[in-house]
Amino acid sequence: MIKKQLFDGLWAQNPGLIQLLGLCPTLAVTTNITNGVALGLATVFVMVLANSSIAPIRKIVPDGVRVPIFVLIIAGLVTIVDYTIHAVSFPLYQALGIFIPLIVTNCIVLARVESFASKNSVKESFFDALFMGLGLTIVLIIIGLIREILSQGTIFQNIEFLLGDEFAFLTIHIFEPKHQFLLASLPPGAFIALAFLVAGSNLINKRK
Amino acid sequence: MNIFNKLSFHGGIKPQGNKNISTKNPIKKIFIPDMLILPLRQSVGKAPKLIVSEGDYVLKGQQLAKPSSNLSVGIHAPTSGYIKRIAMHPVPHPSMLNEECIFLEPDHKDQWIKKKVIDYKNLKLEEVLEQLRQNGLVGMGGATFPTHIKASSKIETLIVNAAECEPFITCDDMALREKTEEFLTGVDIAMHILGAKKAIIGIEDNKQEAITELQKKNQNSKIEIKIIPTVYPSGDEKRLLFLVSGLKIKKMDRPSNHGFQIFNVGTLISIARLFIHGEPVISRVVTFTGNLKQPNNFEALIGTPIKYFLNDCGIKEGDHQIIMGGPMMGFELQNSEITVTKSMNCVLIKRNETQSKDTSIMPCIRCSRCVEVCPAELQPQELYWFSKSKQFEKTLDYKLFDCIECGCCSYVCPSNIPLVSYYRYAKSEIRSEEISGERADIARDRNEFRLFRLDREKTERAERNAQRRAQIPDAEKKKLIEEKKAAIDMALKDKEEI
Amino acid sequence: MIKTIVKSSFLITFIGILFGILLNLTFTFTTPQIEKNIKDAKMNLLNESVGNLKYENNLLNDKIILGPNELLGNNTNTDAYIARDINGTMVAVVIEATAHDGYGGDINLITGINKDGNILGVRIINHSETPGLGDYIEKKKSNWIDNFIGLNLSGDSSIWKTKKDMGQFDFRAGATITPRAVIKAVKKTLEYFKENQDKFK
Amino acid sequence: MKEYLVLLIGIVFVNNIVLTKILGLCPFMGVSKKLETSVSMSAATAFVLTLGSISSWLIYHYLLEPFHLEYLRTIMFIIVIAAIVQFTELVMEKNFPFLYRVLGIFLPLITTNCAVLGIPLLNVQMNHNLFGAAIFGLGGGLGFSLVLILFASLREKLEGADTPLAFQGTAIALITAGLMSLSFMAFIGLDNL
Amino acid sequence: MISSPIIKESDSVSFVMSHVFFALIPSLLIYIYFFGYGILGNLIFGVTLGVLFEYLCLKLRNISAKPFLLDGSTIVTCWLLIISIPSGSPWWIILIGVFSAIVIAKHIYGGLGSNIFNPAMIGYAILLISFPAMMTNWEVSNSLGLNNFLNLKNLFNLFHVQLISNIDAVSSATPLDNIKTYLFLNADNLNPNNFPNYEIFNPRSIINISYFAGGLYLLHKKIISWHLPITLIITVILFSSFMSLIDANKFMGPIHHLLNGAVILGAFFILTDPVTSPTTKRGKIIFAILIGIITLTIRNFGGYPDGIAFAVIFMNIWVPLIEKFTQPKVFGY
Amino acid sequence: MILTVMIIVGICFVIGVFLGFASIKFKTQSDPIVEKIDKILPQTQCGQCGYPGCKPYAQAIADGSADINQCPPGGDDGIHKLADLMGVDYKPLNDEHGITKEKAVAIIDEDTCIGCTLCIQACPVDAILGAAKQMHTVIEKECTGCELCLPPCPVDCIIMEPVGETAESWKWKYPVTSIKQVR
Ligand SMILES: Cc1cc2nc3c(=O)[nH]c(=O)nc-3n(C[C@H](O)[C@H](O)[C@H](O)COP(=O)(O)O)c2cc1C
Ligand SMILES: Cc1cc2nc3c(=O)[nH]c(=O)nc-3n(C[C@H](O)[C@H](O)[C@H](O)COP(=O)(O)O)c2cc1C
Ligand SMILES: Cc1cc2nc3c(=O)[nH]c(=O)nc-3n(C[C@H](O)[C@H](O)[C@H](O)COP(=O)(O)O)c2cc1C
Ligand SMILES: Cc1cc2nc3c(=O)[nH]c(=O)nc-3n(C[C@H](O)[C@H](O)[C@H](O)CO)c2cc1C
Ligand code: SF4
Ligand code: SF4
Ligand code: SF4
Ligand code: SF4
Ligand code: FES
Repeated sequence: MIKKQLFDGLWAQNPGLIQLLGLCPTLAVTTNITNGVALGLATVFVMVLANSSIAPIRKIVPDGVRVPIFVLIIAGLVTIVDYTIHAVSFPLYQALGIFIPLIVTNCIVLARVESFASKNSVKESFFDALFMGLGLTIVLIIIGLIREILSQGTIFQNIEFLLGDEFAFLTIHIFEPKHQFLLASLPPGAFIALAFLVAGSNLINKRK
Repeated sequence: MNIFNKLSFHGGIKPQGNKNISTKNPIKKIFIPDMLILPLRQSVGKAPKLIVSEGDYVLKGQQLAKPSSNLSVGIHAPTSGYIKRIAMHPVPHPSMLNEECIFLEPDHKDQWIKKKVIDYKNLKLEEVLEQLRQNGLVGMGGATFPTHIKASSKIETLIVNAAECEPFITCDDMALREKTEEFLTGVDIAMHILGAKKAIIGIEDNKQEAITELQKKNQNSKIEIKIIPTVYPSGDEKRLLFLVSGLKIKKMDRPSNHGFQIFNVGTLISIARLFIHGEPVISRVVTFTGNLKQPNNFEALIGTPIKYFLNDCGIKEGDHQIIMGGPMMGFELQNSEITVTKSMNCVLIKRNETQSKDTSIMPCIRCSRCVEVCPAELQPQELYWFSKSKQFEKTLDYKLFDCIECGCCSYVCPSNIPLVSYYRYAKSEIRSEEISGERADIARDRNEFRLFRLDREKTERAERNAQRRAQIPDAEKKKLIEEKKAAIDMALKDKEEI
Repeated sequence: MIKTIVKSSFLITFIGILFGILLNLTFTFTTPQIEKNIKDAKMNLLNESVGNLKYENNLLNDKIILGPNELLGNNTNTDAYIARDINGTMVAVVIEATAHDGYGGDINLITGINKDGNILGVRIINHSETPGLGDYIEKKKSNWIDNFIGLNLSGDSSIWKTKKDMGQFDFRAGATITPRAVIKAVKKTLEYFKENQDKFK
Repeated sequence: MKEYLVLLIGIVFVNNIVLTKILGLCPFMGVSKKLETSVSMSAATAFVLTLGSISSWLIYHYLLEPFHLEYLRTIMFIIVIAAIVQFTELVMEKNFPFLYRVLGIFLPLITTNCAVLGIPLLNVQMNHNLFGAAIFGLGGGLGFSLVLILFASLREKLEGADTPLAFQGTAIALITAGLMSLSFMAFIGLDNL
Repeated sequence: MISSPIIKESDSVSFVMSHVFFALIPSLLIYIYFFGYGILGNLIFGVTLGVLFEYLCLKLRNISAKPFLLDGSTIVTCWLLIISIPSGSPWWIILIGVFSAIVIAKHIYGGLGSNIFNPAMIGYAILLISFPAMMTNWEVSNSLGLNNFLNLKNLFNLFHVQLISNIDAVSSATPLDNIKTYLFLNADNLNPNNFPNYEIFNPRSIINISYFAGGLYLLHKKIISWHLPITLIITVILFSSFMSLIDANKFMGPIHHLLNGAVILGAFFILTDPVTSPTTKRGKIIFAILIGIITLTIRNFGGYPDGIAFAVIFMNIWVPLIEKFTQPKVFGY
Repeated sequence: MILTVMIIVGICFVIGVFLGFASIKFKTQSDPIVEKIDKILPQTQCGQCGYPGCKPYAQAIADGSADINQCPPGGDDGIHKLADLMGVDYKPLNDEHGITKEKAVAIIDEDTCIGCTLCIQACPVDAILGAAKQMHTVIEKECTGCELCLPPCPVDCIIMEPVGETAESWKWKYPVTSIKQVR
């Protein structure tokens, strides 16, 4: 079961590539890997907590108020994450902007809660959230990588925001672009990068 | 009506006419082959019902099959002889499928059944129409729609379709030149049946001889000869109606709703033959043209295999294809065993050239040339886009069924797309979808009815049981109930297993 | 029916209470740090804009509010911070201003001016210039912004232009709109300071 | 007045909520396969966006700010929006059954549209006044509707294209969205007239 | 089985496309006459790359390549792209531009006929967005150099000119940009001497006139219909006259707008791309009017020197809707 | 802290009551989507989908308990339409449920038929006529080709006859063009 969930989350039902949910952060914050990782992990955190706190009460929530209650729980969790990031890493908070509070409306969170946690056991919901979240995070990282290299010529730029100043050395400068390929860092570049990822996954799936 | 003189419809094309190659000689008269093969179904509507059987001897003009429904007409023996067989044989249809045909072996006596002149002026309308129906009159302009239905409407103006706009075809032209009187009588009779106050003959300006002949012989002031520009497809019913009256109607509308009815030249000549000579439809004029040594028009018996005519004209060397109809709307016939039918106006021989022209089929570049020529004022490129990708609902938004399949769009398309083939494909898919939808609806209703019936039977049975139970003593009742319980348990278990 | 209503509202209320408490705790725990972060960030910016000038007061608290003014380009109130020496006399001010004619929209900047009207430093607070093209006005990207240090209004006013327009400022080819906007805004801030010196006491 | 016009033009064209600000992408990708449904979806979203923007502004300025409860803004905004959505559904079903039939199934989806929360948060960030918030919400809704409808019309058309297999479906839609986003960059600079 | 009709007018896609580059050749010759052979190298390089990309895409998609390589549409696309970018652009700019045009904007959509955006203009827009400094300046250098405005070297225009052979050309300013920056700053920061004093008949306007002539040839050959070009030109004339009536000091008049920048080229060669423009007559008129208005809005108020490219790709988005709402009446309805 | 809780509880309470009320008042009615799905299904009523007829399968799809690719008679076209309607991706027919066959109708060999009425009971659309101990016949027009009557027949006298193509039912084929091949 867990194996299947892992496979689903990371590949077969990948939120970013297949389900196309949670697209806004996938495209908006991925101008570099650091942002992608940070928002991805924040989302995983919220998803895991939301899924595992909703699964136990799934049977007692009346149908009519299901969505409001779920949203309430998610929003509470998100606010906690929001303030924590704000306190711990201010620059990161600034870089991610309003996309942290927007985890509330990140479709993948509510989608997993609605379609999975409200029907399955706590343990399964926990892993579902974990793997789905990681699946999204991986997509965030890949897009971040592509866009960062193309537009800045670096990898792990601003990593110190996430890990602390000691880790600034992790930033790799692949090349010093004389002319940055700005498209990659702008919204159109994000869409096109994701499109190529989706096309790639289509190709792999079709081959099989 | 003169203000419409200059009027022309939107679009259309002017391909090379190639008409004169088959008008050099007069129409060749009937000759009788060794075997006539008559497809049972030769018109729109249900196939008529056979009334002869194998081995019967029939006379020329004798009915072989009688109308089986209102939308069905009779079939007659084109000459005297024996019914040899009733069997499947290829028919002139794009499907290249076989259909039931009557094989008639002529005895070469060509003996007429007793002909009866019909005094149409003193007959009731229903009787006249019944004559048309029994004697196999259908439209000769292409659609083979039973004439008695078209003739049943009361109209103001009869329009004669003498446009013959497709290149190569000259059967109507030649018939007009040679059978002018017969034709004009036909117009007269048709006007009488339809109650029309006048008739307009719409004829393209490239048929000077026929026009002269008509003008010379026409003494009836109610018949007007209207010369229309030579633009394909001026002969299409709706386009012609527009050319002569300025009236635009949609595909699904009928001219008769607006006080017009349109008849083809051939149809009118057949009408004249029926009422003057009492002859049913047993022959028609067919043009054999194209890559032949001596193209010609023939007065052909229905059921004659076309190879006889081709041999008579002489096929030139080299690979060729046989096309029934004109170069714009015709379709390929797979062999020359196929026989003349009431709808066959032309057989065109096309050489299989090894073309040097760039004819590779490219994607549509939306150049909208097709839009400019479409006489139905459609958007062929959109119809193509959606037919190609099988989005049939969208094709309906773009009025696919108003397409008359004239082929103008394909003719001009720089990408060489066989557009009409796509439209035909889409149309037949939609039609079959409709039919299977209807069938599904019937099946659903019947299924629902069955469920309802089963349910009703169950409750009825339960009621009966209850009544019966009321009459049996308690002890027995108990036993019965237990038995029932067991049965129910069983049933439930069964259900779970399912 | 009543049962569902009661159940729903009870559940929601319960979750509400739970998160109310949780959020309040989070807020209580994180707020000091957050405020410190914000203050630090602001302080850094302010300090950079007054260069290495020494002052003794708490710059953040010593602020005055300036109303909308055409020279500052602000539509709403903005802040100005006053740096004082040990005696409490003003040694420098940091004025916020907005340039509306940036390439990508408004550019918010702060200008540090000493009491004689010389520029101590300029910093961009936020902008939406094209990354990689117009963003060299950020200190993080280049030192261009340091060109302003030491300038004042007394000299030839034609220096307040890019070299392209025959002034004294460098510019990066293909992006002259941004520097023009910044230069203009800084110059106007100086003018504002000159006209309203009495406000900054 | 002019500033509101600029605000409106800004959020509809220059900083389009979907293509430039990148909010509300999931419904943008998900409900754009058919033109008809996209029209309904955009109408419903525009309605909720405007109402949500106004009411969350009110909540923020009259409830949260006076009591210094800004940290409750996310939770309050989303609850209010969820309630508006539910309320809209209710009213519509009761009084405009026709509209309900058209929009009904889309309303619940709106709760998870980032734009719906993003607009109120941006209102706070950009310090709009009430009228500004209303304009911003309306503009967000119009911007969303505009691109959703355009996108749906393009996707409908692409159904018939000979798109390579790997790109069929979402990939080509994403490319199209990217190129649309590129073309919306045409308006750069028009919001600082 | 053959399908009807069996007779055909002899015309083909490659025939249509070849007329387009016949129409472009005179302007190319004039370009070379004024500005030297630089453009020719770019053209050869770009077209070769384009054909190569086309071939690769067709091979990857398992389509027989020959008819598509011969159809000439790739050549037209690359040609239009190359004459839109500065002729001194380095090879990799051309590579990225051609890749964007042929692979992203054309073949990912399914190749000839399936694309919804004008490939050449997508290529141009991607380059402009990605490398604005290079695309808007002749001399690309990062040194914050001397007063090179006087040398008039950093001209920019949609048709950046090759300055190698003809020094005269240098003095022909690129008014679109200069006036724009001038107006942008309300003139108070700009040396008034720099305000372009330019002659109506400069090399660039002569090239534009040759585009006009080429366009007339296409009209005559019925490759394009009058709706798009004429409507665009009329819109530009009316709208710019209107604007300059409002404030002649702030807005250029119609002659300047027509003879500078890409309106003429756009009107006859870019808007008329059959694949990406509306097919209905009313649709064409609406399309062209809106492009005219957007172009002038971008020129007068927006962030780019010329707006045709962006206006075209922006309006490409609207084509299906425009077509939907401008369907002509079907016969009899 | 108290204030926070009070405000949250206040708002939540209001909303809770409000929505709870709404949830009862507007309980979901019968789902029209079932009808739409049923409209797409071919109504063969063969049960190959694993449900006792098309309507139950439609219900199951609407509930989300069945996949869209279980109806062999509907074929690929049917699945495409269902995918369209349900807003999910197309997937090929699940061959556990059988394969799409050419449309056929049942024909009872009237010489062998013993008149047992078993087939009549099996036929979901009452397409078989006959009474006990009498020879039965199939009304060709109404037979959906579901094959449900085959197994009950004790003497195996029912065969499925494919419905051939006639000039009337003939369809124009998709034009084959030589160079296009999408991949
Ligand atoms: C399905 C069908 C029904 C028709 N019904 C009538 C009718 O009721 N009355 C009538 O006068 N003609 C009727 N017609 C004949 C048409 O008006 C028209 O004359 C005929 O289709 C031949 O035209 P064409 O070859 O242009 O297609 C019908 C034709 C078709 C195909
Ligand atoms: C494209 C097209 C062209 C046609 N051209 C002619 C024609 O030239 N002459 C003709 O008699 N019928 C022509 N028809 C058939 C007419 O529309 C119509 O069927 C016929 O005139 C009705 O007369 P009928 O019932 O006597 O056959 C054409 C039909 C189409 C669709
Ligand atoms: C996509 C794009 C982005 C641009 N971004 C900026 C920018 O951020 N800052 C700027 O000053 N100019 C920018 N420009 C250039 C301006 O449009 C303007 O032409 C230029 O600043 C004039 O500079 P010049 O006088 O050196 O030619 C950009 C141009 C394009 C095409
Ligand atoms: C009159 C005409 C104008 C054209 N204009 C363009 C154009 O502006 N941009 C372009 O990429 N291709 C253009 N083409 C070529 C071709 O239509 C284009 O490559 C298709 O968009 C590719 O599918 C044009 C072709 C013709 C016939
Ligand atoms: S003529 Fe051919 S290529 Fe031109 S629009 Fe029509 S179908 Fe397309
Ligand atoms: S075949 Fe149909 S679409 Fe083509 S021109 Fe004729 S009527 Fe128009
Ligand atoms: S498999 Fe048979 S019963 Fe099931 S939906 Fe299809 S036709 Fe109906
Ligand atoms: S006759 Fe047989 S195959 Fe036909 S519907 Fe009835 S049970 Fe099905
Ligand atoms: S993540 Fe933004 S709408 Fe789904």
